[in-house]
Amino acid sequence: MLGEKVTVADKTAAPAPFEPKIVAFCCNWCSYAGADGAGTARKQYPANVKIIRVPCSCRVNPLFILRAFQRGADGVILCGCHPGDCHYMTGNYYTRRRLTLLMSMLNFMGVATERLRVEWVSASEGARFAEIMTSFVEQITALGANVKLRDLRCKK
Amino acid sequence: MQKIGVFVCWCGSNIATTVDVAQVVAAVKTIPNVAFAADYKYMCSEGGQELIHKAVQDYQLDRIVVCSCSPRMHEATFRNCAEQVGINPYLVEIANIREQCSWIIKDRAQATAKAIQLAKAAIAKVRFNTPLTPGESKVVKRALVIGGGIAGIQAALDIAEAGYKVDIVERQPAIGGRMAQLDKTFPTLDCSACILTPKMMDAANHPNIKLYTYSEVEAVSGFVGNFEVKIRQKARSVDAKRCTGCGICTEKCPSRKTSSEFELGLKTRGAIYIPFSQALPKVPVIDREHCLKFQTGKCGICSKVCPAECIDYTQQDEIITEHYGAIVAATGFDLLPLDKFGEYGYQDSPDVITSLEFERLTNATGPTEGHLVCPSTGKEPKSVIIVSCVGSRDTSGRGKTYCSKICCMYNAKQAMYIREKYPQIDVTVFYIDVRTPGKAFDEFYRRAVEEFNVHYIKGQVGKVLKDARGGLTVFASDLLSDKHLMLHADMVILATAVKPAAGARKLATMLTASMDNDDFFTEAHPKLRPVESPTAGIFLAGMCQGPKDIPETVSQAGAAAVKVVGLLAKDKLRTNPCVAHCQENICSGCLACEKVCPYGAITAETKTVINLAGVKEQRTVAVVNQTLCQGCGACTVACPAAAMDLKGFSNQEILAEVDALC
Amino acid sequence: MVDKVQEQVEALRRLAHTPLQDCIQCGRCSAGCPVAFKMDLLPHRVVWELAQGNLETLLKATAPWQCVSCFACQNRCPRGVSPAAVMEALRLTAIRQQGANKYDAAQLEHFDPELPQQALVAVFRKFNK
Amino acid sequence: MQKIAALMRQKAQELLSSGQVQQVAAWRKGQLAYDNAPAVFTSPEACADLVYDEFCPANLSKYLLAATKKKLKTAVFLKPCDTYGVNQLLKDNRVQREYVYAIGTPCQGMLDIKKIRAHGLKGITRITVSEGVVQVETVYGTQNLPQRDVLLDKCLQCKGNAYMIADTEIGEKLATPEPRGDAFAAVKRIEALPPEERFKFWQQELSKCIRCNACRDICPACSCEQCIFDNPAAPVAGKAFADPVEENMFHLIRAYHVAGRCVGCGECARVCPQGVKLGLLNLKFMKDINTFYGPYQAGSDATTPAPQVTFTQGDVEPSAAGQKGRS
Repeated sequence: MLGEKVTVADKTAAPAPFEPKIVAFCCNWCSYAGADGAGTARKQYPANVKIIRVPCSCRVNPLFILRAFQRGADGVILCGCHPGDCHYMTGNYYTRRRLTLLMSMLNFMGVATERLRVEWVSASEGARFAEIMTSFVEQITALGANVKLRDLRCKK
Repeated sequence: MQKIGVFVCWCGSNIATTVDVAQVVAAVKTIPNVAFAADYKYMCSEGGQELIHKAVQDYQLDRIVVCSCSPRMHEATFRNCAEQVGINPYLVEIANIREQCSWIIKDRAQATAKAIQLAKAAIAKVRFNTPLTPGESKVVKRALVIGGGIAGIQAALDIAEAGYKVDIVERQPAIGGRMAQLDKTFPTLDCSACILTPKMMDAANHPNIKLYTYSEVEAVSGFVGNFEVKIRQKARSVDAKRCTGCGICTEKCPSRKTSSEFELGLKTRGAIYIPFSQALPKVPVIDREHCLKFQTGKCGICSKVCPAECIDYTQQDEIITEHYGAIVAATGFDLLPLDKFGEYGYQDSPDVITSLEFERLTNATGPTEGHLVCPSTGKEPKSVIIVSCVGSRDTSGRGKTYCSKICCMYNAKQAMYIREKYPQIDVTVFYIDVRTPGKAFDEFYRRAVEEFNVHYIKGQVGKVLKDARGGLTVFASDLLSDKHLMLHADMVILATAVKPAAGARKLATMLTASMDNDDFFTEAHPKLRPVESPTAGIFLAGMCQGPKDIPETVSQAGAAAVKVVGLLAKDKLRTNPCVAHCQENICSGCLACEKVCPYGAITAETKTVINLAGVKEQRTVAVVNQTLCQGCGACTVACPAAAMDLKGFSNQEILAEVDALC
Repeated sequence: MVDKVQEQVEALRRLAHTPLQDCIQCGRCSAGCPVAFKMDLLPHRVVWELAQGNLETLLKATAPWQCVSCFACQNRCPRGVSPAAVMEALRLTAIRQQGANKYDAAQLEHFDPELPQQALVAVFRKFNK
Repeated sequence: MQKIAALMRQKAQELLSSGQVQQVAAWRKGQLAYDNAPAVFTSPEACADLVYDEFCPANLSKYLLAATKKKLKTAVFLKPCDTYGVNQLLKDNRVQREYVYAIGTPCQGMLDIKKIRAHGLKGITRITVSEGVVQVETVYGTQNLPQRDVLLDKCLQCKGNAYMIADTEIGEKLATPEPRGDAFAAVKRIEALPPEERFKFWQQELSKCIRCNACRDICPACSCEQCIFDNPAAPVAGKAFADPVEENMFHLIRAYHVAGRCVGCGECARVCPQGVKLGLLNLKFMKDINTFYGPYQAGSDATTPAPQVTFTQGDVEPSAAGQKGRS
């Protein structure tokens, strides 16, 4: 992996600037299409964001998010259709409840909830998708590396 | 051992300029199980697909990863390609290195690194992919058109002509929509009713078309090929079968104070009424809110005078449940309410009117029988000012950000027919730009200026005030001569922004069709699939998809009809095999999954299962109906034991991606 | 010289802090302006000239001094531009430039020693920017 | 209490000898005065060992799981708080109603032997309660303690003496302990801490965990056929007892999985040999559910759907939950 090379080479040089790992779960119908829209409109956003396509935001098990953090993700963002616009009618309403409870619990356990974000992005909001991703990457960069939820054994 | 083939597309220069495809190929080659990797200029081209075929044969590949554009673009292409060489189409994964990589990153090193990671994630996922086989579902050979304006009528006629049954649901008591309200149409100035009425007749009389007027869609369930729709047919209080449309009831009705919806409040109507003279079906309806019989119990005159004895005060709303293979949304438009635009004096003066109201004022069947008079005085105006872009192209939040598209043309049209019928009336149009692209459109606008001496002033109106003489004082700007103007007018016409019809959002939710922020239905692809909603089986016609004029609406309706016919012509549809399934030995039967399923696809069944101890036992487990399931995955998360999983997006597949990206 | 002009234009734009490029030159600002009939440069032109960087035209204009800051232009603007803000920027610039270094400390002795200290401070504040 | 115990024995014997039930879940006398254990009685004769006093805290509802599997009609003695668990198991389809004979059993609060011992008492031979006073007889003499001081923690959050499900009741209902103020007071105390301290608190708490799974086994909401943590194919981390992160994950996920199912019986914390304050995680979810989605008590009936399988269009956004007390 490219990242590995950098760490080896940098042992003597100045530490490389922190490049956060961001996983974005995007529902196929709105947000993934919105991400495609951002691309089609050539809206730039940081390369740190890697998108995982899911049929609906309600497919995203909170366990996936925890796993991503455990594996070393610095930020996780979940994007779905706006409430009321779900392709599957009700999926994102469940997502909203599931993630509200998860966020609250992470907060309760003293884990930075800013590392997890939920955004509703429609297929027509390509520009907004790029803006959200840019601001999320900025936010995570400012927060620094995720240490609280990270399992050090997973470090590659 | 799995043999994965990875194909990296240049997409001409779209990917190759920012992503070093050779480096991507080199990087993925080092990954275990990757038996072949190559790059190619256009993977979606015949040459690209041949490359896949050849590699599969030469290297006995059993799984394929294509690093290319969005799977929303070419996933189907590559799945078909794989199928042709005997690989199950669901053993193909796409890494989106165009929309989500080369197009959003300028730095070549960064883009290449991201492309490699996306490729790795796709490879990680494809390892866990399992061969899937689509099922089949039947197609109900009947279409539903929602909205009975010109878009809906045209779509229904075209579908019916192709030999399929089609129902139109219209919430007003008659079909015709906005076009029925117009006086003339551009760019030919022919009478709107003259060209619409025959189409309305055709629709009403077509053996394949059924009209549900005064009806609304109440609920939609099911999916492409077999939607179940509940239609509420509101009580007309008139037996439509026996009514002859003589209209005696409407004449004798003593309640006359209700403002007519069709006449946009410029005229009143009775409590029992036929919305307009050419209405189809020509059956009156009782507006129960304003009917004396319903409100006070006394009256009943309409019932007494009806020669066909068809007035029925006891009629109830009726819910009709019908199945459809395809649905066309053709819900049309409304005008933007002007309450936020106080400066134009629309609320203060009856002589400030919208363009649509003007259409009624000049229409021979309208409230003034076509005589153009000021509503306040009943006298013919001496000067008329038309203001364009009222509420359109507005990013300040008061109006709509888009151009309403039709106004420039109808401004010219309206100016022309004032000048044609009343050459003594002075007409001035204030504009920001005059936008008249289209066949014979610009010529039409120029005719207004050159032949009809309509004054076009580049500038806008800033304030309209009632003046002492009963007229209107209009403050405006003339940008070309850099002047501030104070003009007198007797009538001001506001070319008001269009917006999707009220209730469109509610309908979209029922249809699970997506909408943009302005509540226009979104199309599956803005260029290549402009009449389809991203939701399979839902098609779009007319203003509900975006501002458009009549010719465009009619073309779009025709196009939507062809798409519907293409769908209905099939006997069976392939269903999406990416559906939920339950691992019964783990399922505890708590049925949390059943409660979150929006399709009723999960049911409880008492079954004999072999439990984890290897013992047969009878217990309740969740069972997924593979045809009803649409694959959202809500159930998979509701299940605490992870007994419920989603094919094509399984826990293992998604986690493999997570692990590859982290 | 050109740079100097450019600098001043930029300073004006910063002061105005309104999205000049969003203007579609519809003229609603000028149409609705209650004092437009007195202005030598109508509000839409003021926005246009600043967007173009025509400093001279702007500084010559008396329109900013007619403007009554009623913000009708800003309220009516369909694009969220504020001609009133440009007017204010022009006024501020004029005020700041007019007495540029007109008085410096060395001239203090010419002042009436009886002058209240507060007035002195006010004069410096206004004319010594 | 002895009177109640006698009635219970009588009832159990009746039910068994008439063949109305095939087994009875209750408590059996232990070796000491305070270590009664849950027990299943299958014959009228065996019921002689059936006891009931202030040391019968165990919630027996989960015994019904096996009863349903074996298709054995089971009578179960349920203290008021235990009845919630039965309803939850019925709701989750884990227990079939036809195999349950629920007997409402009065309770005036269970005692915590650790709290009694903390008063320096040794050689305890007998403990009785009357009128809010606990009389502890030891080989060295007798000492009286105020009952409230030695109640189990879970009894300080008593939900009252009403049975949520009961086919019959034993004797008269007793006055249950007055719940101690705000049920969520402990949650609120932690919420009020700065994020770093919250994190430290939970790290300390959860690192005590030895993964004995007692919390999981006792929990009437944890009734899966196979726990996700025992399933090698399941998508969770936290299976191993190896790293603090794993512990965090385990307890976070467990709490998440029982959220909306947890009846708040407090058994997890009671049985934890390491004294991890597990109830707090569950209480936090309960508090959130109440605040965000309206009051909800799992197990108060066997039908109301859990908040996670319902929604309203105006639900709060996840960002609202993360905002207060940002960390």
